[in-house]
Amino acid sequence: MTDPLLSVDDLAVRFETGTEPVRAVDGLSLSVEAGETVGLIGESGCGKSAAVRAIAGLHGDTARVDGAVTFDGIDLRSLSDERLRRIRATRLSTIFQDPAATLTPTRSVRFHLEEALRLADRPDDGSLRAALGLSRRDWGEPSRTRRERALALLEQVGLDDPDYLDRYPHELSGGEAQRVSIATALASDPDLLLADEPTTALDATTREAILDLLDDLVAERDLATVLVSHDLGLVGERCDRVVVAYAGEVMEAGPADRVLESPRHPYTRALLACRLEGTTPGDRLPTVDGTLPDPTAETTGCPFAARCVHATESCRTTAPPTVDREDGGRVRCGELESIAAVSVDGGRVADDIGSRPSPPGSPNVDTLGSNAPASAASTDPVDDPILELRDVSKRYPIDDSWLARLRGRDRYTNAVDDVSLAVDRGETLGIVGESGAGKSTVIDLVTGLESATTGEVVVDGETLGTVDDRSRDQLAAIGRLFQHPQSSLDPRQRVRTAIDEPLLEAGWERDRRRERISALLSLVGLDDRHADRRPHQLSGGQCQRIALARAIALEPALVVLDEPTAALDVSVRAQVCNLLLDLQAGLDCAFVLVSHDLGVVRHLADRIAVMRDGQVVESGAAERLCTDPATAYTETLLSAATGIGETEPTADHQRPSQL
Amino acid sequence: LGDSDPSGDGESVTVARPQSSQDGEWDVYGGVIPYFTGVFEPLVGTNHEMEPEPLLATDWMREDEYTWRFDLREDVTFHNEAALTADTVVDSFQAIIDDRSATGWINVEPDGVSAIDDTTVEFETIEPFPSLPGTISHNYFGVVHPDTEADDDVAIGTGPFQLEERNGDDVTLAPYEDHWDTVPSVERLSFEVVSDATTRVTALEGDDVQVAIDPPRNTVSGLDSSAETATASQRTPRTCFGGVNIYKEPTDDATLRQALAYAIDQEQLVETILEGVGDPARGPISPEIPWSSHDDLPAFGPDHDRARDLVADSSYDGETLTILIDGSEPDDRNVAERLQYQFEEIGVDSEIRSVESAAFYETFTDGDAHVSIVTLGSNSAAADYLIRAMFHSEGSDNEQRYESEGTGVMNLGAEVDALIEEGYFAESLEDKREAYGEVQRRVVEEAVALPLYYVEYVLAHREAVSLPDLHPINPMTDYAHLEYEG
Amino acid sequence: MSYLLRRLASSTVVLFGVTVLTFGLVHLTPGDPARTVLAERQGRQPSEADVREFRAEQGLNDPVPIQYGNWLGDVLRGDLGRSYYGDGDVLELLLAYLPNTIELAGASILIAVAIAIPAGVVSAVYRGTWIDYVSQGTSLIGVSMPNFWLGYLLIIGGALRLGVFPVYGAGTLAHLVLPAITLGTGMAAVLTRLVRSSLLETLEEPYVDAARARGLAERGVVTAHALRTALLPVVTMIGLQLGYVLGGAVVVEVVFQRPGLGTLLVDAVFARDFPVIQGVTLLVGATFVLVNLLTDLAYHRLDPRVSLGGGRA
Amino acid sequence: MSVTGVLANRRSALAAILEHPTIRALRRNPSAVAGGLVVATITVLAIVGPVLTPYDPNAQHLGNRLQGPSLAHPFGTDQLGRDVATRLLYGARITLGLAVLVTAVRLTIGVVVGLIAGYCGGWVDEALMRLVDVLLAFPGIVLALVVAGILGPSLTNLALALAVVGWTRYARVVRSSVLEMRERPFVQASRLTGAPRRRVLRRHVLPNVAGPVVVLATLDLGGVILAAAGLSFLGLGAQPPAPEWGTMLSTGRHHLREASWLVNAPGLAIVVAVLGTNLLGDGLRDALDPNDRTERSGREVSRRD
Ligand SMILES: Nc1ncnc2c1ncn2[C@@H]1O[C@H](COP(=O)(O)OP(=O)(O)OP(=O)(O)O)[C@@H](O)[C@H]1O
Ligand SMILES: Nc1ncnc2c1ncn2[C@@H]1O[C@H](COP(=O)(O)OP(=O)(O)OP(=O)(O)O)[C@@H](O)[C@H]1O
Ligand SMILES: [Mg+2]
Ligand SMILES: [Mg+2]
Ligand code: NI
Repeated sequence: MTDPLLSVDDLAVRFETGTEPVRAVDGLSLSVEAGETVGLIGESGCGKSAAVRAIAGLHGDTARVDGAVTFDGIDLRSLSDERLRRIRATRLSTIFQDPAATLTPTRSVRFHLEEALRLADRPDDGSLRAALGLSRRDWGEPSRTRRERALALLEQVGLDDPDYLDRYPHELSGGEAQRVSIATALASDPDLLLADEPTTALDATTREAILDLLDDLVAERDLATVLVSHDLGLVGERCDRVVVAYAGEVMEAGPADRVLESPRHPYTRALLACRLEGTTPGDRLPTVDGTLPDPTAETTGCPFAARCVHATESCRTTAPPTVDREDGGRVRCGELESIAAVSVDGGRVADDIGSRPSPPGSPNVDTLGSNAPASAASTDPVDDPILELRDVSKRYPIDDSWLARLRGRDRYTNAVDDVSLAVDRGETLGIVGESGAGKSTVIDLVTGLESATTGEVVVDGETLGTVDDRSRDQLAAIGRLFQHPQSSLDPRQRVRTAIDEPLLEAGWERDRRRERISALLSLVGLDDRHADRRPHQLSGGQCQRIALARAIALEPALVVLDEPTAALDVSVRAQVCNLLLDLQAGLDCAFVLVSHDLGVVRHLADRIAVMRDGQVVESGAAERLCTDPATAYTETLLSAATGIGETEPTADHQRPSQL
Repeated sequence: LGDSDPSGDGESVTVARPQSSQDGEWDVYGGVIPYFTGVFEPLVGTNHEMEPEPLLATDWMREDEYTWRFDLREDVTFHNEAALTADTVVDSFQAIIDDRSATGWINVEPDGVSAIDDTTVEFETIEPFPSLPGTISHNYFGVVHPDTEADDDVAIGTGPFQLEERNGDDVTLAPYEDHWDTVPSVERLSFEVVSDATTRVTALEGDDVQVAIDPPRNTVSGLDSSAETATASQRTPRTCFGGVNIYKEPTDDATLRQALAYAIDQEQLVETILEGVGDPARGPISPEIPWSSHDDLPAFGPDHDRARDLVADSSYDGETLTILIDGSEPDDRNVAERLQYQFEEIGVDSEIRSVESAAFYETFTDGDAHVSIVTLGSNSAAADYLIRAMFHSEGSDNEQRYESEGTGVMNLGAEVDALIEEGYFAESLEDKREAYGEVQRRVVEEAVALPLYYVEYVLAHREAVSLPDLHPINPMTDYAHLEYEG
Repeated sequence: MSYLLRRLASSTVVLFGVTVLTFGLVHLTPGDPARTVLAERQGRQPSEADVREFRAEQGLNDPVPIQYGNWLGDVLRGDLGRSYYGDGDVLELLLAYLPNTIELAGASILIAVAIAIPAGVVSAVYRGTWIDYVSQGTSLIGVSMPNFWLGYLLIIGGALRLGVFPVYGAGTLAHLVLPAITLGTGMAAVLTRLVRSSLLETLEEPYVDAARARGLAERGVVTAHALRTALLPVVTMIGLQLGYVLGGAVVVEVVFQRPGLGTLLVDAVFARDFPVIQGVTLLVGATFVLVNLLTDLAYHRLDPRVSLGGGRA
Repeated sequence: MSVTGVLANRRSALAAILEHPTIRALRRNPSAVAGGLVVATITVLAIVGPVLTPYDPNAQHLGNRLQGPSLAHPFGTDQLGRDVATRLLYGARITLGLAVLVTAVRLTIGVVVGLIAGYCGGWVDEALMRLVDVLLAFPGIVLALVVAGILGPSLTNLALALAVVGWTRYARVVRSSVLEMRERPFVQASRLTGAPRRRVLRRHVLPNVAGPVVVLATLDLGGVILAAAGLSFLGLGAQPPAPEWGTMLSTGRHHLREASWLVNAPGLAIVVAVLGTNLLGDGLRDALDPNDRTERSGREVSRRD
């Protein structure tokens, strides 16, 4: 075997924070051959970005980096800043996660590209004037040719219009911005590309396009790539080899198809199991219990031991051995023998890992299957709806300042445009649609946080106004779960107080409230210990559970859920899905579920409504809609979603602030 | 600024002067302050004994009780070469009377100034007014040529200096070569307003200015001992005293007032706080004024035992007295703090209330305070109006409360009013002295005014500048006779 | 364009408010201005007749809204009235004093910017080193230093001890040195802190890392990428600092006996010369509104995000 | 409850306060610690001042005037022979008292206006914010100078002028926080429980805007001290013989040449006091800043599930 292009050995990154150091990367090793794409996967926070930055030598003073990084025989770690910089300028490029944020807002696209080109051409030219871009003449190349080269770069990433050169980052869409930053990364014609979640912030369609583009480029230029992601599907599709990291350590590595098809390490198996693809709607999902270990704590033994169903005493106390797989992969686990070499079915391990016992007080898991047939039967107009939207529209002013009105230039946007929907009792209606389609607005109308411009919102037969007009009972009839788990809880309030609030407002006695809080906590799988914590002391999943407990505190007949799993990890997402299923069965309430994540919607919903530009373009039984979409729009939505489970929603679109 | 010497001939002198509260209101005089600038001259001058002497008028006589006649000097020309005539004098007075509503002041009938012939001007007064000549010796009555125009910086007088340039309150003057009497020896004389006293001295030391009016008292000895600088001083007709409101409880009790008088140590005040600049006062009228009876007045203290006894005898019952000061006067502030301290020593509480200069006089005459630190004096040979203003019921200090509430502030009543009137109409200095002397004695005995000090006026100057004798009325100091070997 | 219009409209509203406030302030006065002014002017208690005449003359008898209307009408015609003392035209007075204040303000801002940008940049780039601590410490002291004391320290040192600079007045460059240092360093302290924190913030931005990843040298990263964005809030701040300068000028002008709007205002306040007070406050308020409008527009030109995006800031 | 029980309770309450995340962050912040110490020292000095000095702040010893700094008089004596150090000590009461009072009034007005504007919105908001804009169109000290000047010099008027002029920043901060807070899911969630607006405001919005407001107030304290000293310097402050620092500096300037300590001692006192509040304010801001690095990583650590 020849020397790999990049080899990383026993890499460790520590962040010096106020108190104890955070060990973000802890002994990570990997290697990349020329022309090879290596995927680096793992849950959020397991040190992927930290490792990439350490490889590129981008960590500042707050981080301490140890270990060896060898690039084409050069020991990057011992290079002077200046030499390292030159390597970055010419041979090693990095693409970061958030496309818009990686372009300097005050500089044009052209500046970025030409800067990258100049640095690649003349890496030694560090003159201040050149750095400032002041003296184009000194660049040794007429600006005309450089412009042409910049254009060519843009063309390569699929931006043909020369107009793009003079744009500023904020004038680009997320996909365009990411293309531009890829173009800058390619300017130096690098040997190695470090791509740190290059597509997470993009919507499904754009993501596919960008990844295809990368694939082409890699093939064309024989680029070696490290592709960081926590998206298993994506990695399986695009990578030659995969490295699975956990808590800053490599758990398993090997050829992509082998690792994903016959994972050996319990962590890899657990991760793969959480995927939604291939599950039957309404089934309980396997989950990985527990959380990432505290990166500030010293660990002995296997870091995954605490969450591993196979863990033995020795796992917890001694560092696990690294076992070479016959196919060239490696696994870091001491209990491989005891883990049954189970059959693998389409990448899904029918295994005993990670199933969480049902929360106390929640109904038996077995009864849950009943959801699916009910939905299949239900046709569009429902007979006894708990919720009905009748020709509802919502108009938001874009510019209705008195000045604009004076000039007759007041403008409005139709966030929701003549929407009619009905939700049956005990049923789950999923609403999907791309960002800005009006999904959240529908929810706001239902809960009364916004008032409909026209149309009626009918709940349980009564036409409702806004929150301020609703009676106590009407308010109690609807529970709402907000999008971001952390932000839906007052950061200053303890969990107990948060759950207490609706009960208090409903006029409950003190003792009764206390009992109810305990009951609710156990219903969502937490206990009284959590009641005295504040939101920042809880994990995202726990916060979401608290929020859920609060939403169902008064046993509403209807619960509306706005992106209940958006900001969550795969395994947490599975937990929340399970919880929702359990609750619905136990409480017999109807759900309106809004999500970008078609996987989740398909898994939970009986019926689905597809929204676009404020209108419902299609609605129907979940199964039918997924298998046989009636509109092209739904089809694109679906095709973008297939195979890729873990899409984070695009960055929250900005709502124009009210003056 | 800084280059005090625009023409470079080394004969320019710059005088740094404090801002006077009346600056900026000299439109009749072409915007030039008539005090000390020597651009304008009145008909009558004032000699160092504070008596009227001929200036633009060579002689004057009283035709009858109501009529005065002045003979004009004949060889006088204005800065624009026009001759001084009775008509221009009449116009000038008319303009000044219109502008400054000075009618009440000089007691002339509205159209009471007229030309008898080319060189004689007649004044018709409203009431018999023996002190008209002294009164119009005030700088206010400098004769102004009708072409004078503030907007165009044209200021035409007859004085030894003529206006060269004006910039706000700052003026630059040049000698008037055709002056009837004196042609100043300096090439150029500038007056600049520098309100901060310390800064004036710093500027003097740096030779940015050659004369500094009113240096801080504490710098005087240092300036004197320096080889480069010197000071000159002169007592003025001004007196600083505590004006007591005798119509307000508890200072309506003469015993308490006397106690206050006994508490004050004028000697110490002058020696310490005033750094020896000034003289301990015994009465409200400076000895510079011819009819002052300083020497015949009783001296009180300091005698704190006596003062305490008096407080015990008085109706004083622990009230807090208010001492009113003009906040812009640092000396007054120190003096007030000293008074407060000494009052406290004899068991009388007090608080200091400082108001901005604009509101001071009104607050004082409103009778709001028990004791007001006031400095009053005369800027003309006729100081009659001074005693009248302070102690006559209809005097300007008392009239407001006298009219509105029948009381007043420092007016002792009909007897004193009559004495003041008697002095006012007296034809001879002897009679005047007698009547006014009695007023001063009563005022001091009844402790209506708590005398503090007679104001001394200090000029600091470069050693190279030789000043003429200072005039008791400091705005009349004659810079025309100043010499400079720069 | 629409932003410009909107901004102009709101500035006009504020300007209108400024006139109301300026006018209204004077009616706060507890005493009777007529009496006070006449007493001061005549050196004695004014007669009732004089007071009546003065009131009629100054329009003080009309109902307040009418007075305001008249006043505003005059102001719009460029007539700011006449000083109660000496009948000086207020506008002329302002124009006479304004240049000295502008000079002072300009020089101070120059000094401030010349100190603050390098100091703030160095401080941010060398964050956590002794350079940073010294620079931060100095600017903190600068922020805490009352400028009237700093002025006197400079007078004692620069004028009394060294005798280099004139201590008072205005006119030449030498006169400007000490006051401008006094005012400029105070402002520099504020700006340094702002530049530092703004740059620190931008240095954390992903695009700065991206520039590093492209192989750009550190000083290029700072100057071409971070600083440019970091200085944007500084531009606005410099506009807002004009308020600091004008406020500070009041005190500094008094300390250095510099004829300017500050001394004019202080004198007018003590003399209760209402037309002058109104004139100065109106001028200062209007200038401030205008300068803020201009800096805002400048900001909108400088920051492509805002100028092109048309978003609200 | 027994005495020891109460004490133990107290102690644990104190411990709880000391362990509160904000306080912990403060304790780790050197500038906050330094600022806190300075402010605490000045406050203590102001309170126990009379015990520390053998002199009466107003006792005059004319024989002893304008003495330079010495052991007996560490900051010398003034033009009336009073001990400057003693006067500074007593002056701390006035200065700090005034600063605290003015800041409190500003804060109250600002918070109330900000809450009303932010929560009512519409024309109420529009009107209030235009008023704020108008007030902001003047440099604070200019407006305060005019107001105090017109009302006449006195400590009360000075306080009034400073308070009337300076509340606008609070109003702005509070208003924008409220606007931001209003859109926050947890506030909306509270509204959905049927809680009336006033209760939502009090329960969720107010506590959450308290942080920035407290920081602003601490920093403002220094600003008020400076502004008050500046106006006193101009002659609009305390009445003699009150030993207010700005006034002391102002009267001291007449003796700049031969007794510069009369200017420098109060000058230094002002710097120290303002420095203290600024340090404390900076520290508080860092401690409460959600974007702080250590905080951020700490939170991310705990969020992982
Ligand atoms: N600058 C920093 N200071 C302190 N801790 C940090 C810093 N950056 C990252 N960390 C911590 O290091 C750990 C690893 O972070 P890293 O960003 O590498 O995770 P990741 O695998 O890229 O996660 P994600 O998928 O969410 O991007 C986390 O616990 C994170 O909180
Ligand atoms: N308060 C508001 N003022 C003005 N426009 C608004 C407001 N709220 C939403 N909009 C606009 O209405 C449209 C629909 O927004 P909505 O939040 O309902 O979309 P969404 O489908 O929930 O999107 P996402 O998936 O990104 O959350 C968008 O164009 C949005 O910009
Ligand atoms: Mg990452
Ligand atoms: Mg949404
Ligand atoms: Ni803007």
